[in-house]
Amino acid sequence: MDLRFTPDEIAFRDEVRAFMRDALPAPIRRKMVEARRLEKDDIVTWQRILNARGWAVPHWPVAWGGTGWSPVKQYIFHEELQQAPAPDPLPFGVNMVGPVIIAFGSEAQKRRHLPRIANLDDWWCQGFSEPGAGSDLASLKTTARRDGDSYVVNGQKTWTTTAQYADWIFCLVRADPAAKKQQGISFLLIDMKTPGITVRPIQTIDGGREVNEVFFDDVRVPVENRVGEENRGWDYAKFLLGNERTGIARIGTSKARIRRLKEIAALERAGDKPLIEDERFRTKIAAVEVELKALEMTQLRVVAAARERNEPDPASSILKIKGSEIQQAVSELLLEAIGPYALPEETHDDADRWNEPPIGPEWAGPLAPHYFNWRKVSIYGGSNEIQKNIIAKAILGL
Amino acid sequence: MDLRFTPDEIAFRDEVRAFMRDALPAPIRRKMVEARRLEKDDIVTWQRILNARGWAVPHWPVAWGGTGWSPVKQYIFHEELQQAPAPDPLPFGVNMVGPVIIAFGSEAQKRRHLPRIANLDDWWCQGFSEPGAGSDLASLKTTARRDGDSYVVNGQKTWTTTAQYADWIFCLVRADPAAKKQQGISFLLIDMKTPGITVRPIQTIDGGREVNEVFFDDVRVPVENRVGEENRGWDYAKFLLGNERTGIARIGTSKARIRRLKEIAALERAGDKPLIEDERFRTKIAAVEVELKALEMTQLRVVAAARERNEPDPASSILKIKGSEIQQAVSELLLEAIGPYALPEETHDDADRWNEPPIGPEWAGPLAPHYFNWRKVSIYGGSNEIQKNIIAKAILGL
Amino acid sequence: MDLSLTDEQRLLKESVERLLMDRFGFEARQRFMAEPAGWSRALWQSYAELGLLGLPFEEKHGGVGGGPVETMIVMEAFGRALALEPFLATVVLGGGLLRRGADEAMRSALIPKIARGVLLLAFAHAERQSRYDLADVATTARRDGGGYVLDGAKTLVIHGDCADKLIVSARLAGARRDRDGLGLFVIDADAAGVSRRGYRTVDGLRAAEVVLSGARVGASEILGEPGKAFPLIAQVADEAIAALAAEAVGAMAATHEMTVDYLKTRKQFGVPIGSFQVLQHRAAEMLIALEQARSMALFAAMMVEEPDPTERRRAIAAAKVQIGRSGRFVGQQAIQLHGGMGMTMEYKVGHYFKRVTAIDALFGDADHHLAELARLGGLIGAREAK
Amino acid sequence: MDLSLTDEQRLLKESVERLLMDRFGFEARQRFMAEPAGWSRALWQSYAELGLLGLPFEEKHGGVGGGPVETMIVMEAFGRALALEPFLATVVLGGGLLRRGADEAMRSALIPKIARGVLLLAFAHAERQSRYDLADVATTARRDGGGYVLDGAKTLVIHGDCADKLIVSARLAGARRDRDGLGLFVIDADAAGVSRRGYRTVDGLRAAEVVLSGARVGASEILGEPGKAFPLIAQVADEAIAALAAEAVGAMAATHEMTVDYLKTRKQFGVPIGSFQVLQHRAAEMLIALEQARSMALFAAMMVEEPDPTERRRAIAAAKVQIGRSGRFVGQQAIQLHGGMGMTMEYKVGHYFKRVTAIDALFGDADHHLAELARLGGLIGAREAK
Repeated sequence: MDLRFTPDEIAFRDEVRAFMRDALPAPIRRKMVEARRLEKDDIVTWQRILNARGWAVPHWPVAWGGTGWSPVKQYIFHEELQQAPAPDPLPFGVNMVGPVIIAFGSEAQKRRHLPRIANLDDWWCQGFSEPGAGSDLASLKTTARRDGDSYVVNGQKTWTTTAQYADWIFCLVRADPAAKKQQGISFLLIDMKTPGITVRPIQTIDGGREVNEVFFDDVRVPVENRVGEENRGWDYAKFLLGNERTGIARIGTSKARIRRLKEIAALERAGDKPLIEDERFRTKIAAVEVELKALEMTQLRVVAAARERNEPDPASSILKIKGSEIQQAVSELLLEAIGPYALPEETHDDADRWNEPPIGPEWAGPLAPHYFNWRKVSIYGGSNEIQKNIIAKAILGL
Repeated sequence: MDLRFTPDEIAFRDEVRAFMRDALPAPIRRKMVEARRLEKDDIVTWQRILNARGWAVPHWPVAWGGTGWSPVKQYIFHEELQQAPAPDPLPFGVNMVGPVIIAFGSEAQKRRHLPRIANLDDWWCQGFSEPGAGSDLASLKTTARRDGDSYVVNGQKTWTTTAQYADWIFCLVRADPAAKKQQGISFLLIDMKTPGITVRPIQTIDGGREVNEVFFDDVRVPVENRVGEENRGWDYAKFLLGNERTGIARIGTSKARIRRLKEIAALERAGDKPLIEDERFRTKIAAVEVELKALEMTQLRVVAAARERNEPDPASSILKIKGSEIQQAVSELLLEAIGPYALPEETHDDADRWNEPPIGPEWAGPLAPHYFNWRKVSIYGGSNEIQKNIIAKAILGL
Repeated sequence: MDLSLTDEQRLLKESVERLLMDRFGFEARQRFMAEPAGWSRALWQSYAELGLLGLPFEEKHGGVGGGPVETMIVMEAFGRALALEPFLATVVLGGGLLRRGADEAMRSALIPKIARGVLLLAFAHAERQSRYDLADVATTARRDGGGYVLDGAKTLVIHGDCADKLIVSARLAGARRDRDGLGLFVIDADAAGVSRRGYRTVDGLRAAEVVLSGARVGASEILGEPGKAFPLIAQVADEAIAALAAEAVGAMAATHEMTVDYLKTRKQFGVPIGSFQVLQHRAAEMLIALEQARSMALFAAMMVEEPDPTERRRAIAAAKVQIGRSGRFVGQQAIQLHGGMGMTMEYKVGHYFKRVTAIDALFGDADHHLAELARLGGLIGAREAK
Repeated sequence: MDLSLTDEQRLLKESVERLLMDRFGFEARQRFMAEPAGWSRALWQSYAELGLLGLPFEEKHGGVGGGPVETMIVMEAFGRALALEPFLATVVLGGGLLRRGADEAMRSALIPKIARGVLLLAFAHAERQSRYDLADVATTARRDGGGYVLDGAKTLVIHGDCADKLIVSARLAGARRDRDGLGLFVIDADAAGVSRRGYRTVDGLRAAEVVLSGARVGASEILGEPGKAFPLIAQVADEAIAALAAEAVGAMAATHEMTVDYLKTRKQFGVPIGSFQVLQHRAAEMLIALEQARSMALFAAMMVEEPDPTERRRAIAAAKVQIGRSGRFVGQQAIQLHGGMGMTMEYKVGHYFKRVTAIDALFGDADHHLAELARLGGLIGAREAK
């Protein structure tokens, strides 16, 4: 047992860190540091920089652009990326549909989609949740009726992140109306330009418009766009959901946010001294740092164990729960740090407001929206309650 | 709406407070302040002082020694008693079996038992829980076979507090083996001197021996010692359990304990100053005080509402949950306050140790046992989990 | 002790609740937000007609002579409705400073207008550097004949953008955080030397930044004794906290009801999600947090007129701690139990969450008041001092 | 990075676990507690035969040259078994001071005896007033020829009642809480001027109060450089914390397993109580707390030999915080989920709870180390300094 990184791993970390320092455009880094919303262009720009370096899809097979790194190196890469802080690659392509296509897709699908995912030539979104199917995903109702060489898709998806930018959507649909729940589900790739698709934005309480409803009204999808076999979609979905292991805890992101918190707490004054010198506030930060360090070690243990197992690790539920709790705790401390300047609303929508100076300190504006928005991290990707069910059943056998 | 005590209520409070100050024997008060264990004699002595003053059983009908006080005055009395801090009257008699006998007992039972309960001439204990029947009380198995003018009782009770001192025990038993669960239960009063009863102490992790197992081996109980009707015992038990409303939150006790905590924190030194001047520790105490003040107001709201309803108030589950959480939080702060002097074990059993000076400060000894022992308050009387079930069902309709 | 409402209080409660139910649904609220002021002038007139705008004032000034319990009743109803209007700014803060601090001439000149709904006030007090310290005032008041000249910048002036008059705190003497040396001045919002920038706050209400550059106030515009304003400011800030506590309780109660309803109706895995024990217990824990907050809003109403300012401060600080903590828990868990639905602008529960979050950041957050309470020795003194 | 055990480490783990399974059941533990020393001399000899008592020492002194990972493995096993023996006092504390601080003469005289199981040590350091401050030493060492005369009182000396020799810290110079001016002295426990009072601690282990009244130590009994002992004391205290962290993890893991087993077997309302979702989630939360603690015990083992003392202190402080918090949660919830059963002396889970509680109070509780960590700036520095 050697708990430290090897010299090779340290050299790799330094290489990644130097790359992040040099290659990440300053305006993107600034938005990330300040917890501001990114534009589509920011994500695309950064993904193409990574792709040019050969680091767009490290975890894919080398044949499709992967790097062949060990799990530890993949961890280091992701950690350094988040700490830069750089944007996470758009997950719907590289982490979700990409690996599904690699594992279950046709050669044609691979050739058509994988390179364009790696370079973010196609923006993907995820069509799983429906109004009646949230935690109980298998009760979804969207239908795909076979008609010659096509499916005709009808139904509605919801909570579809960045559907407004998307070129493609991957969907779970029911091709077999007779089959029960999990058995009747198929996995389709659908071009968002197909007639009959309507996207309606859902504004969230932070003022953002990142999620959408997507309506399908007699949308014709070529049968060749089905992944794998008909009625096997549930298996592919489980593969996809269990696959999202690396980085689910967002440790690097939380580190970067805690750095930001400390910067802000050094600038804010409480009474006659900087807030960071208030013993109670400093202690609150330290308490989160302890949990985060512990989670980092837990993550490393999961990464190390990944060498020895090939299926999704139920311990990743621990990473999801604790990681989201820490992210939310940091978002609360950021909110507390700015005190009354949590109040003014940053109105990103009004173009004429962009040129006015912010109300209060320039670091305050994004932090209340960040706090509101970050409530999502304990809800999406399987709520923390669902994760505890998984732990109780899969790990504890209860 | 007037949220303050009336002049009459204030005068009453002052009268009670003066009585507590003058009548409570100093050695008993000292044990209470220091969170030490009481002896049987302490409880008896104090109960007889209360009885001599006519305050032994304020909530009973006036005919049987009650005071006729309003719910608010009963609250004030109990609060002042706990703040003195004086021992709570032994609940098994005055709060549990007493009211059951008053409501459902025969005239003979009333005349025989009530005066002796009020004066603690008879020490009562409670025979409800069994090894297989904890939260699921109705699954109890102790049998009472009818044989002439007697029942013959066989079975085992457990967690029987102070059975070793008891003159009488009230028991739930099954007289009708054919009846299902709740229906077959009867309520017996049993003289502990009856042949066939064995008491085995259970030592708890704090070193105390306050709970016991009680075994019944062909114990003959006269039929006249049954309360009310056969097979109606479950109703009487529910009446008894729902009845224990006043003081369940132990607000006065928590106030007295917080005073003690502040005294100790003023004596303990952390670095170059008293612990009470450590901003973080002081803040922790204040946080508990806020919760306690809120609970006190909640208790007063329940007391005020009691005027208008005659059945058990499910809001008393809130009092139980929050009251036990606060008591446990205070026990943790007391433990933290003494720092490393949580370690030495106070060995009350070794008579030869009584004359030795304590290890460390004289206030430290009882506090680790108190912390260990107080884990019980979220378990007994219906665990906090059971209380939340009650709230969800009886208040929220879930 | 008697916790039942008087007949008048019950009538007040019913009438304000009925008015809000009729006129202030969630859709109406969205409409009112889009009005120029960000709230409804028409509704404000209805408040005046109902007597709400004269609630705490003497009858001779057109008021109804209500006390903290009446304010609590109205604010709780506003909290349930997520009201947008400048009641806190005009009636509680502005009106509170006037009725407690102004001379009779100023009171009789201004309070009747408040009660009639024709005068809006705002309290321009906080400054960029002051965070939650009420004594931290750098704006200066320089003597100038019988009046003063004000210079400085005020921030986060609640409903300062629509106010007709501003009550401005300024320093006549002393160092920046001294309690001595403060004065209060009532100035027309469009007076020379006063400039404002209005904006929306995260909870959908409004505030303004105010700059004072050589703004002149005459002798008749001085509120109370110049240099001695701090105790008045502290008293009225505590009254605002008591009012906000009641508003937060209204918001939390509505949040909790919506959540329990959602648990009963939303189905997953073929059953209402309220059949899952973990969610049942969460709802029970939310109820406990709500009831504890309600108790402390009551305590705040009971203690806000306590003559001893330290006792008052302890009590109000404790109430703000409980409101902040309960509010955060209830709001966060409501979002969690609603899932994605709770995160949307179209659904009311997220707006409650934002209002309760904003209330925590008004007049000092839970952490601030907890520290102050600890500094003041907590709530429980030695036995005989009780 | 490689988290798998080496073959030697796996062997060590298996052999210590087997020994404890065979010899140290719950009933045996009760028996050993009743022995005169409060633990088993026979078992101690078995530890020696297995090489455990020479674990961290050089081979030339009869040791096996193990590092922090080996200590972690053994301590975790001791935690699972609720071991009673003076391993921490003799091997980790006493042995640690000797191997890091003593000259070769003292090392070669004493360490082989430790490894053979014929020498018991205790570290007499804490004093009545010192709470958790390692530098707070009032006991004095007065120069006397080539040696010193010690006066003072030491408290809570872990396994001080059975020790053959005490390592005593004393002040040669400086004020009571100065880090400079401390010395360490190895004195026979029955030397003139040394008196002891042994007692049991709440976790069933033993400690002693030690009084030094003109106790003389010769030149050969001085450990390291007089006046410069603080860094050595701090290093060895951190090693003790790392060891205790592993022990706590062993205790927590066993606690969690017992609790999950209980949930599966205990029936109420006709079903195993583990079928109730609230208890399932509680068990999941306990697992998370346990895994976080395990991670920090690993981190402590990784960082305890870090050359930069501030970095080491940060890491060990963080580990102690996590251990304390996880331990409290896991222990309390185990009791809660066991109901009355968990409160009884006859059942093992309460003893785990008491040991984990005691570990929190050893060498500084969670709150103490959290404050120290905060004072040292936390764990996350500016980006480039990482």
